Amino acid sequence: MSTAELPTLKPKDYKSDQEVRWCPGCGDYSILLQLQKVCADLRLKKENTVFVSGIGCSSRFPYYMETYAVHGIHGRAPAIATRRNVNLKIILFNNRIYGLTKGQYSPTSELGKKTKSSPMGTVDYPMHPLCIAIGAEATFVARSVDVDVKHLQETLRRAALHRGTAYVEVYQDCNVFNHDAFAFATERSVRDDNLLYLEHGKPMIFGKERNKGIRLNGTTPEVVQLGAGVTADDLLIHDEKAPEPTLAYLLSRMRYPEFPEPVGVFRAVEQPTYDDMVMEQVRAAEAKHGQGDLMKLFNSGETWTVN
Amino acid sequence: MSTAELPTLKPKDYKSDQEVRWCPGCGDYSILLQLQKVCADLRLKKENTVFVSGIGCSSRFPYYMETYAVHGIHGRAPAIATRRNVNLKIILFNNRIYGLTKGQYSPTSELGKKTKSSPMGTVDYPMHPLCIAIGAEATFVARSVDVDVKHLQETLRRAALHRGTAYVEVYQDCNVFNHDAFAFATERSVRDDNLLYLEHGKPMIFGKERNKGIRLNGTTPEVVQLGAGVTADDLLIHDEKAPEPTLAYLLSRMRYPEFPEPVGVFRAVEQPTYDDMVMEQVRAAEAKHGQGDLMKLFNSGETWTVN
Amino acid sequence: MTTTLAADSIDSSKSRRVEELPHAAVRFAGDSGDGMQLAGTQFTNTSAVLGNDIATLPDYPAEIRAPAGTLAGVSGFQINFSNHNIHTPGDKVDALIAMNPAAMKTNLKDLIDGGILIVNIDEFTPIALQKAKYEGDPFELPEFQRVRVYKVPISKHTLEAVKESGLAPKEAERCKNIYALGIVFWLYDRPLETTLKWIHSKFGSKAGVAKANELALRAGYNFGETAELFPVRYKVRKASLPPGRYRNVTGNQAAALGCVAAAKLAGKPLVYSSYPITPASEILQELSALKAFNVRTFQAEDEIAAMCSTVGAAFTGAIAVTGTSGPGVALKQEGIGLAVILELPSLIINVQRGGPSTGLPTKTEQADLWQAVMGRNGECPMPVIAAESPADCFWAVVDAARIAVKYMTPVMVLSDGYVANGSEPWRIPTEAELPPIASRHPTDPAEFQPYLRDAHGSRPWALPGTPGFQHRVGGLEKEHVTGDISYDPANHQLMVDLRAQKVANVAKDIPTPEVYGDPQGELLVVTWGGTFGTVRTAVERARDEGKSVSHLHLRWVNPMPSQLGEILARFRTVLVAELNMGQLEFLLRAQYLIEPLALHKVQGKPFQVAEIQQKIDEILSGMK
Amino acid sequence: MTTTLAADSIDSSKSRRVEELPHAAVRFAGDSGDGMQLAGTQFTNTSAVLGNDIATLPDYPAEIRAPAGTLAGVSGFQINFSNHNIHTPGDKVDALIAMNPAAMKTNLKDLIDGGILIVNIDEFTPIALQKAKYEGDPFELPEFQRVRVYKVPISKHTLEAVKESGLAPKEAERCKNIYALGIVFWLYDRPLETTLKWIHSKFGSKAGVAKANELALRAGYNFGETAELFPVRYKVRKASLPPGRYRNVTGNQAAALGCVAAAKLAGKPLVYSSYPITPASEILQELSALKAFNVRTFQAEDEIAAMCSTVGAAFTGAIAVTGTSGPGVALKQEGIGLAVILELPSLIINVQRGGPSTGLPTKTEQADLWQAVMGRNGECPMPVIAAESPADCFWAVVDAARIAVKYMTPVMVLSDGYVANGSEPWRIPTEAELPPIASRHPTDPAEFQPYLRDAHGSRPWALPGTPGFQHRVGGLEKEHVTGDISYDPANHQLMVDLRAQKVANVAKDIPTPEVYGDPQGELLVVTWGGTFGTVRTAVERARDEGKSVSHLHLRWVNPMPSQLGEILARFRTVLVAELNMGQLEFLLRAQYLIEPLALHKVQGKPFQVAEIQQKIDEILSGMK
Ligand SMILES: Cc1ncc(C[n+]2csc(CCOP(=O)(O)OP(=O)(O)O)c2C)c(N)n1
Ligand SMILES: Cc1ncc(C[n+]2csc(CCOP(=O)(O)OP(=O)(O)O)c2C)c(N)n1
Ligand code: SF4
Ligand code: SF4
Ligand SMILES: [Mg+2]
Ligand SMILES: [Mg+2]
Repeated sequence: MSTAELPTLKPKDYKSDQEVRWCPGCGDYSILLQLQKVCADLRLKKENTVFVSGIGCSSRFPYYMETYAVHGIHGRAPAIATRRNVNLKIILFNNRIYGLTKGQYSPTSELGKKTKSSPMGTVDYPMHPLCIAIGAEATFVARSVDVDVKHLQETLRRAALHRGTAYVEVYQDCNVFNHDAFAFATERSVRDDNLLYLEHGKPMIFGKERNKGIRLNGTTPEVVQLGAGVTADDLLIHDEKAPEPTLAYLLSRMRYPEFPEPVGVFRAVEQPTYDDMVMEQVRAAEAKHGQGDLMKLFNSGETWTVN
Repeated sequence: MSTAELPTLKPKDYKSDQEVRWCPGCGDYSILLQLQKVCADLRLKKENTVFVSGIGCSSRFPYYMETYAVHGIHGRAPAIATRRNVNLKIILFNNRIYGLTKGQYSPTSELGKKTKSSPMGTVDYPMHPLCIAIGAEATFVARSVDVDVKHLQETLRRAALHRGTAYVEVYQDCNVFNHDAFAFATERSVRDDNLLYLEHGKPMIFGKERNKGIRLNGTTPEVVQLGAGVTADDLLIHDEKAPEPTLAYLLSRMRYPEFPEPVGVFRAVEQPTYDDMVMEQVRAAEAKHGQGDLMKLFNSGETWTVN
Repeated sequence: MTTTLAADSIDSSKSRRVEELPHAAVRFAGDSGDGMQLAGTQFTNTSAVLGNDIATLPDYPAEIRAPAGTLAGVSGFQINFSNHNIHTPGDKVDALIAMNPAAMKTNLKDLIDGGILIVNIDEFTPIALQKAKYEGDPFELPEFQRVRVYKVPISKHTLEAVKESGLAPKEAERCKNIYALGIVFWLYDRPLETTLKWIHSKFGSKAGVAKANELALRAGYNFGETAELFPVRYKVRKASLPPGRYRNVTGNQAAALGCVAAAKLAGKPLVYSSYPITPASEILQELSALKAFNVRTFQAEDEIAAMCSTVGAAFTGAIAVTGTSGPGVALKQEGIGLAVILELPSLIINVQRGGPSTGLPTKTEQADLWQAVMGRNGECPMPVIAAESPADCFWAVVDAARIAVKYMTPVMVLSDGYVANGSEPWRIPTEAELPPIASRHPTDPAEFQPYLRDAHGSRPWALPGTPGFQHRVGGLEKEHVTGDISYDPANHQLMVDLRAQKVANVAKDIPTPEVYGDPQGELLVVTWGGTFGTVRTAVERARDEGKSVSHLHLRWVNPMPSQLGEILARFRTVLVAELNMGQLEFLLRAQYLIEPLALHKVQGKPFQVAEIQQKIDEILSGMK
Repeated sequence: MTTTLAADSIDSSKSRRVEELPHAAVRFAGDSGDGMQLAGTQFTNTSAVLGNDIATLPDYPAEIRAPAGTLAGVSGFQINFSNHNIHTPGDKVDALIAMNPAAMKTNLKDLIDGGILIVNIDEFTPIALQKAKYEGDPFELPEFQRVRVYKVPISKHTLEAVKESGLAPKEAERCKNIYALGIVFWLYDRPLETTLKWIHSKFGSKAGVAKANELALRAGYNFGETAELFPVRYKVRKASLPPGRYRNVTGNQAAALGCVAAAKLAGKPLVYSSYPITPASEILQELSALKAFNVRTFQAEDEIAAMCSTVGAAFTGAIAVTGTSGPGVALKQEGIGLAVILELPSLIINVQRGGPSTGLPTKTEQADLWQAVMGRNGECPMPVIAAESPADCFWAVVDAARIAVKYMTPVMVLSDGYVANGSEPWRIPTEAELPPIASRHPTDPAEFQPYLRDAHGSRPWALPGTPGFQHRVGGLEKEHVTGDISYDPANHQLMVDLRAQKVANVAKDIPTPEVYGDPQGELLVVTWGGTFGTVRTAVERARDEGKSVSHLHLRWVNPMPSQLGEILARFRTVLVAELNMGQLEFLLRAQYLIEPLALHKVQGKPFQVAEIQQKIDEILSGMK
């Protein structure tokens, strides 16, 4: 994405003329809307912005943005871009199902889940995208929830502003094939007890009453009740800037119902981007050898002339 | 691999009749030999053992084993097998280079490394295979070094005995294109200072003089000097059986020269294997519906007869 | 509009005329959420049990759930049922049930002149009309002059009918598809039993729902009976099909059954490795429910993994099958090449869809023939068979497995979206019709050589777990007999030749293709795969009209039957009809140096019988 | 043995005869570690600078470093140099330098009768002989009767010669390849300057090494001069090549230069995305050193990523190229299909190797033609060009890029192991010979439609970063003109037709293929790709012998030149010679309904001139 620019654009300016074709109630709508808001907010130049997707319901996304866009082929995973710290933003719409192909389990589906292709329940341990992203040392890792529009917007905004690969997992409801897979994180009555809102430099407190916290016990986290001798000082302090990703990894392992699931920014560190390093080499080479002259190149090495 | 059986076999019984064709001095020889020893040691039935590889120098391995074997196609990574906890053993011959194609950098090559395909140095952050394996929640993760034959043998033995996916990284010398990439871990004079030999339940002490240790500082490890108030009790205790892989992850992040690099078993936990779960479903289905009868299947659902 | 209807008999109850028809086609169309596939399936089952021959075709929207009421959201299901052997769901329909304006709009053009259009008039609200892009009263439009329109307040009637079930209105209204089905059952004089049985077995546990559906079905039927709307009722008598037990199957169901059968016949476990993709996913889904048959389904992380695990499963002695569609085959080709050089048996089922690239994923096409026969690196031949109809998917898979095991080779099975989603009655084979698939595993370690070939050109299949047969195979060229790695030039040539010869040998197992019609003459139409039914019907009709035209259908497209060249030469003109830009035509030209005429269509749709007939007429009249 | 040698002149210094030859072929052979590639390259450069025409062929062992002294570890380098235009490195060699018994054993059969065999006799130890599987004294074997053997203690001489450099013995002995080179320089009367210059520029910083190499070179030369071994010396005068500046290039080097040139001519950055694979890796390696030319090389994690990033780079306006070999192409096909439907320009370079599967990775073959033309899902046509020689790799890439940009399409460039590793002099083009590659980017946002085609059938190339041209492309079928997703049947047919037409239009840009020899007659040999040189040489020789045979070589294999059918029809017999089992033959049969004769070879090796000549003779004599 490009950097901020002056002319004021509204979210609707980022809407393309294509009819949106997700199922009614699909969580993808919210992500689209929040992203359009973020674009407007950051005044991204439409022509300097490119959306790229694979194939799937979510992958229709690029068609709906009034930017440059490519709807590519299926599943050409960006894990390696992550490791390389290419300056791009990856949004994973995690609905724990294959939507477009009508309801088979996906790599993020829960163990034992019954779907069209696993009538007796899956035997595949689910992958946890953020564990993998952190394992691959992504420089920006975050999570949000489709219906929590303010949090989602803010998370996407932070991702957009990150220089390097930003990896955002969004819990997204597939209304048709996996409705309420994330009910624990979306239902107003329980979500504050089930989510841990990460804030840099702040102790990890959560709960509707903000009376619970996360404490470190050796290398494993534990949930503690505040009060009765336990204070905020005993809790883990979130540090999204920690150079070592171990804390982020530990957070990515916390899973409902044993733990509240962390949302927000897990990790945000600065590291030279792949793009910058590539262009630096081009410039360094030019500086050393002069801007490449084709005829010089052709005539280099052992040459001879025939008259 | 199959379980232990009676008739005594010697390492050379696991040698096939194929001429070994690695370069002189290649680390692959040692791995081959140790593995043949482990096979003999565990009395693996040759006919119940299958070796499978991709393409690369290391991938010639299966040809040299007097077992069943497949030399497959390139790079069809077993990461997913790892996540699924398929009952197989993965040995990664990490030589930080592409050997067979004659010396381009590989995903494990160091940042900035100059190779045939990166004359100005690579701009790809290296991947750390064990971080990824642990990110994918492999149930057995270990590391060893080609020339440390006793350690390598013991590590392979432990892997062979693990039920589920075992992932072993072996630091392997590519004598021709990347000689001494792991000198820090192989040279007798320095290796004890540069490696941390993991032992379950033991404090993390290392060094030729065994006077240094690893202490936890929040969620990050630090190297400390023993003595002067610091004792073994202050150090991290290795726990390969920890259900949470966070400690293993933290260890997998420790890298020379800041840290000694851990070798040995990082993680060894029991979890139902994919194979077992698949076969359980087959058996459960058979128990419920009776062993499938083809004619019954054909004639199920809505049928009618034409005379 | 006017139609003249011959009164065949008088319906006793209400003195309604009953007209007898040789066949009829009906289409249920509505919003994706309206349950049209279900109504269609019920109609199909009832007709099948009645003894009609049937052929069906569902038509799903490309979107999972396009906004309700829009043109993009229309879902349809068509059934052709008859008193004789039929091969297609029909070009056009005799009756159309349209549950909303959008369904009417997208389907009306396929209703015959004088056809019956039943609409759920309750859904014809201004908003719905607007969503369907109608301006004003649609029924004023001239195109409605040519059909008979019946406006039925289906929603209202349904709500009233199911009141006593106690269902909430929203749930109650869901029964409207069953109500509509009741009307159509009455119209075509079908009994309700099959559907009633289904309702109770399906919703038995939810008494209210079962009751409501039963009420709706009966109410619909009674509406037909009592309302004075329909002046005539139709009857389609049972067809005289070959005797046997029958079952209705879609192509994908048949393929799944074929996989199970092949494994059982070979006495081996079935390993089906697949990555979901439209329109092949149902095979995986069907098989995943059949674990009791020693079936292991593996939903792989992508097509490469699916193919590699198929090779692995084959190595260990399973009947190893992978299924996918065109883009997936592209990804599997490297792994298929491995299977070719390892000489291990496996099946790759390709349910073709519209291409190139992602193309038209929910639409049918036959444009993967070249990819199947020629789409790999190096000299990499493999047998290819194409299923000709839904039920034939069973046989294509079983036949392919037989060849794969006999010749130790991967075999590609081509299906397509039309065949895979369409259905027809499948005569259930008897055990006697399914001889075992003999696999030959070496028994004498002293004689064992991994690449020592038998009379068919096949190498032995030595299975891990068998002592004394340890051996190593790989993707590098291997030495004749020993299977050791070999860079020897002459050996490479020999192995390339032997692999090619082995695939060529398959021709010996292919029966002489039957020429339908005169064995020689003016015009031979040649087809392969899912176009069989349409073309056969067109040729039947043309022949009924006394035209000199024959039909030859290829099931094996690689190798081709040995007698093919000679047969082609017996006709003055050959027409190749296929749903691509001439892929079989090209292969025939190259192989037999003939210059056939061609009929190409790449529109994501099957041929229509009329299109073929027209082409035949055009050719025959040009020849005079 | 006896040979009769005509004394052309007398060498002044030692009264040695000097014989003048039109051309000669020399092969250096030794253990992988013996530096044979280096010696060969030096001989090549010297001969090139001398003004000979040259053609070279390296022959690496399949293993990186097979055990020293074994047959598997032999590495060779062959140079053919001449006083006239030549096209091949030669079937056989006039002189063979064998640094050990294994090298002698594997190469002797390629030495002509009466040829010169120089061996490093110091290496003929009992152990070395055993490793080479010789029993007893090899020189007693009858096959040595037909050649002239010179046993030179090369190792010992080298050690002595370089003593004063102060190098340790192990390092000193490394110079033995240079000593051997010195002998051969003397034998063929070549000056030492080029190699001396190279030694000093290469080892300048390590004075000892430079000195040692110089000493070894001179010592070898002097040995030839002073030893009485060689009764005769040879001279091959300069060839009269087209005037210009020349440089020796391998095919892979030329392809890399072509990529840089194409990007420069288009005024765009070059993005080369590739995953290493033999024999294509050098293109990546060459380009990675050329960053100063605004070259961005991307070593992808696999071929799929390489292709997808190529599509991405094309979308953003780069000259986007990916290079690989057969197995990699198989993996790229899905992504290539995406490039086809997105209608974005890119090049896929396929340096073919022996298949199927991993096959014979280090050997050459032409068996990916079908894969290139027909190996994708759906109707997915793309232009395909094949390089005919090492230097032509440059032009094939530049021509392909011109077509890719003009027609907004991916183009496949076929090379092969023989062409890629072989070398020949490349006449460096002048700027005037390299017109710019015009790319047309839309300028008026009001008129912009992503799929509005121009006269060539191409859509506009709108680049991210350009305000007002935001648009969305994807793998689903798109509506004509607008590029919106479309499931419309007629539109799909139209787009399939338009994409096919666009590729067919490329024929307009293909020059009429030149027929070498009579424009019509008895026999036309048709070739494509890297077999050009061998077949041209064979046809030249046959014509020199007065035979009626012509040669037509195809550079573009898809589409084929418009005039091709007509040209083929002018000959009584057509012979298609290719290193596969008849892939072009098949395409020609299908396209032109001709029945050519065929010469197939799948042995991981190029044709030999003699093989082609023999086939020509056979055909012509059969025709009488
Ligand atoms: C090569 C290939 N394989 C398979 C498919 C079929 N396919 C399309 S989308 C999809 C999965 C969709 O699930 P997900 O990625 O979770 O996206 P969602 O639809 O849930 O948003 C699959 C398997 C394809 N299009 N291409
Ligand atoms: C599809 C495909 N792409 C590329 C290759 C080329 N290739 C063969 S081995 C190899 C890499 C070898 O490196 P590594 O895996 O590290 O093994 P090593 O040789 O170092 O043991 C590559 C790129 C191939 N054989 N197949
Ligand atoms: S199927 Fe699920 S993910 Fe796809 S559009 Fe519908 S609700 Fe959304
Ligand atoms: S190239 Fe390297 S990895 Fe390969 S065999 Fe030689 S030393 Fe071993
Ligand atoms: Mg999903
Ligand atoms: Mg390596």
